[in-house]
Amino acid sequence: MRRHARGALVLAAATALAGTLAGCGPAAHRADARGALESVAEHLDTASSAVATVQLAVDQAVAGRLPAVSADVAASDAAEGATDAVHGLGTIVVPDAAVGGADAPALRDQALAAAGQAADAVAAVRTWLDADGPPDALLAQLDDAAAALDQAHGAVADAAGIPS
Amino acid sequence: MRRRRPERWSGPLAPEPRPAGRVLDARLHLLDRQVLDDDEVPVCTLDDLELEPVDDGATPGPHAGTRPAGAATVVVTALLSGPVLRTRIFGGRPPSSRWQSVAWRHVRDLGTAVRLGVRGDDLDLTWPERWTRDHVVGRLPGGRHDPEGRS
Amino acid sequence: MIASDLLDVPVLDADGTHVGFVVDLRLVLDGPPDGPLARPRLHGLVVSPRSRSSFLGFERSAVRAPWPVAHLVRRRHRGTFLVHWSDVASVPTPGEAADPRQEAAVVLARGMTRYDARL
Amino acid sequence: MKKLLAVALGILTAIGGFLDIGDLVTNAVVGSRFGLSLAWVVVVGVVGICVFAHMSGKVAAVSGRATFEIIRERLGPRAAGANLVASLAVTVLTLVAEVGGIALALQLASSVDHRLWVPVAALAVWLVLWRVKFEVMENVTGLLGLALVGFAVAVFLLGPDWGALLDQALTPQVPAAEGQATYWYYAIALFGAAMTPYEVFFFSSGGVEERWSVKDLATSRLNVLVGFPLGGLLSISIAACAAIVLLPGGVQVDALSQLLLPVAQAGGKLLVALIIVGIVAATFGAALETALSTGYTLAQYLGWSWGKFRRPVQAARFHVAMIVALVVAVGVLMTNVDPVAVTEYSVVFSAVALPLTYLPVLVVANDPEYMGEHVNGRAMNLLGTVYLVILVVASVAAIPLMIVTRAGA
Repeated sequence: MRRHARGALVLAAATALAGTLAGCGPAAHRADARGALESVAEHLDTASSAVATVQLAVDQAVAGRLPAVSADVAASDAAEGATDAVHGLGTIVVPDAAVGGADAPALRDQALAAAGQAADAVAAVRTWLDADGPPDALLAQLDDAAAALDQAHGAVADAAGIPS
Repeated sequence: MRRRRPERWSGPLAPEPRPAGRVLDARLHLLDRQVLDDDEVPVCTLDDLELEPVDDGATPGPHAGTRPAGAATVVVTALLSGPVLRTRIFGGRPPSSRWQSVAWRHVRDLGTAVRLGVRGDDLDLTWPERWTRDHVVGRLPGGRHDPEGRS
Repeated sequence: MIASDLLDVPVLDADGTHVGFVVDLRLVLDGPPDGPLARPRLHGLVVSPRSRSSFLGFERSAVRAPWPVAHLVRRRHRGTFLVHWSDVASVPTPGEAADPRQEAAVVLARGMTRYDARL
Repeated sequence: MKKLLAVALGILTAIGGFLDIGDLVTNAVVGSRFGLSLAWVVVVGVVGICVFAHMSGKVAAVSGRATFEIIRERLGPRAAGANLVASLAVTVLTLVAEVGGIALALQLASSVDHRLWVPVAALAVWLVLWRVKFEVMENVTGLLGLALVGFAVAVFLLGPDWGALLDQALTPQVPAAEGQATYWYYAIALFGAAMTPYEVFFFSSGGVEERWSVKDLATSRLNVLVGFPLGGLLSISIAACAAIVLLPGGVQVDALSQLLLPVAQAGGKLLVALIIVGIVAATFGAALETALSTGYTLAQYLGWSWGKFRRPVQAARFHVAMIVALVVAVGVLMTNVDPVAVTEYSVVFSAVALPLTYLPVLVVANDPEYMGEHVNGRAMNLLGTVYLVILVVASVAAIPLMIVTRAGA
């Protein structure tokens, strides 16, 4: 009885540890090129989400519906997300191989460029919130970044065979 | 150590004649119940019971001689708490010098909780509560403030 | 002696056959008066043939609900009986490991009676 | 007004359980990824928590015994000890997240970095635990937490395609972009969040704090029937807001600030302000609930004197336990951990501890020694037993699903 209890305890601890590792561990270490591209697509999704968030925030701040302080917090959270995506993409090692007829390292570089553009655009939102000028240039910059992300995501998804 | 599966008994069980006093099962009705003092303040959880043989002059049972204590009647003399909890969980047995007990004569009522007829502060086993009160909580500002507004 | 010296301990009959485990101690409040209540006298041991766990107590009460839980516990404790203290021949001596390979056990007297354990 | 205050305990319990920081974000995540296709889980969870909170409240009112005393008494020291360790881990993790959540919510209104708000938030929580009367505490936080009704208002103001929303909710389908395992992982997370054990610890102990007796059974039932369905309704409203605004926009929710976007679109600055007040009150209430639950579970397992109705010196170890929990919370938050991520794990772990909490409640609610004539009826037992089976399934499936889906990634 006591022995069973101890066994169960050890098992529970091991499961919890494995769960934590699986949950928090680096998801980026995937050996093959296809797996690496899947990770690239995930980071691109994160960056797109950050851009979409600030687009909504800017629209509503312009319309006078969202207080400036709250918009600033949303923008800074989004900036954190976009920067994380850039860092994540930077650490992915893509094997020098062709996947789905496309050059995998080149796809990674395209993704990195798009994410970098997105991070810049999101960061620009905070400056704009402080300066409070007309939003047209900013919105155009965000649209461009979103388009670049879409394009990169499309290319990666085609190559890796993920539904986009 | 693995033990052989106990043999199944298929014979009938004798009906138990109802004893004269109130009947309680230790684990079912006493162990792990909350112990409250005279003012309904929790004192401890009932972690174990102290059992002692008594020589009350009753005729010893037919097998009394082989029993280690040598007496036929065993009674509960005290409620135990404290270190006996650790050993109930992890096994082993603390030396009797470390048992923290409340004598049975302080028990006033048995129900969904065990009620004592004395104040918890007068019992030895509440020393950790008193220590925490005197050295930590009582020294923080407002520690003696009554949240319900009774003076 | 403390209650946990007896609880969960294997029970052997006079021939050394394993008959179960002590799952509870039956107490009766008819001892000498001691404070507001009489002293509880150790009346007997509740022995379950299969399991050391008995926390829910369904096998000894008339409660039949919730049905699946009550049913499972009763099944697991089928054959639970009460043995009077006077039918107990020996109990393990606390602190004295007789033989480390042999688990301490309660030994019942020859000709002991199995009583119905219901409360 | 009197009637409203009488249900304050239920409202605070439900807001602390359903709308704490983790649930706010989890519901928005679910809405932005799965639309309303998981709304049924919230309904299942609400019924379950109503069943067991009602039973534990009834036991507390009739016998005066709070839930963890019963767990210890029925399961014995070993199994109850295992439950204590698991429940404490979940409760303290949640407390960490709530203190962080108060700070995040204050950041939304002030744009002062949330790390600076953490010690302030913890100190405020402690002062309330230390000084404020239980009834005042529950009435104020419960009433202010009602500001979250703003989410339901926002759904109406957004003027969604009701037919499509109902269709998502009534004929649930796993969205094409998500896997089956991820869907069920979030189902268990939502179910675990709805039925977190600290809700019944808090609710039953709160009944003892308010000195409920047999004549308060109606109050207890009213608390359950008003509080938890309200909590569930607001959870679904949050998911709906996210499904209407964030899902089409391609926004994946990972921060509290994103919750404000649908609200701003629906009701402008006024509604945003109302929601921020509600979030501060809800996370504050949840922090109080989890801090108190830490003290309640430890004290009830070990037989210490407890309760906010006593002077702190008369429940010394109980108060020290809560102080230690708050200090731990501040310490953990100072390591810069993301409070939102913390609760996402804690709700899944809480799913694992569920059966050991609810089995003793169900058993004691049937014990005439405790309940007299107020033992459970047939329907209640049927529901309780069905839920016990669901709880066991969820608790077995929780950790494997978490590993397979990499925590819902």
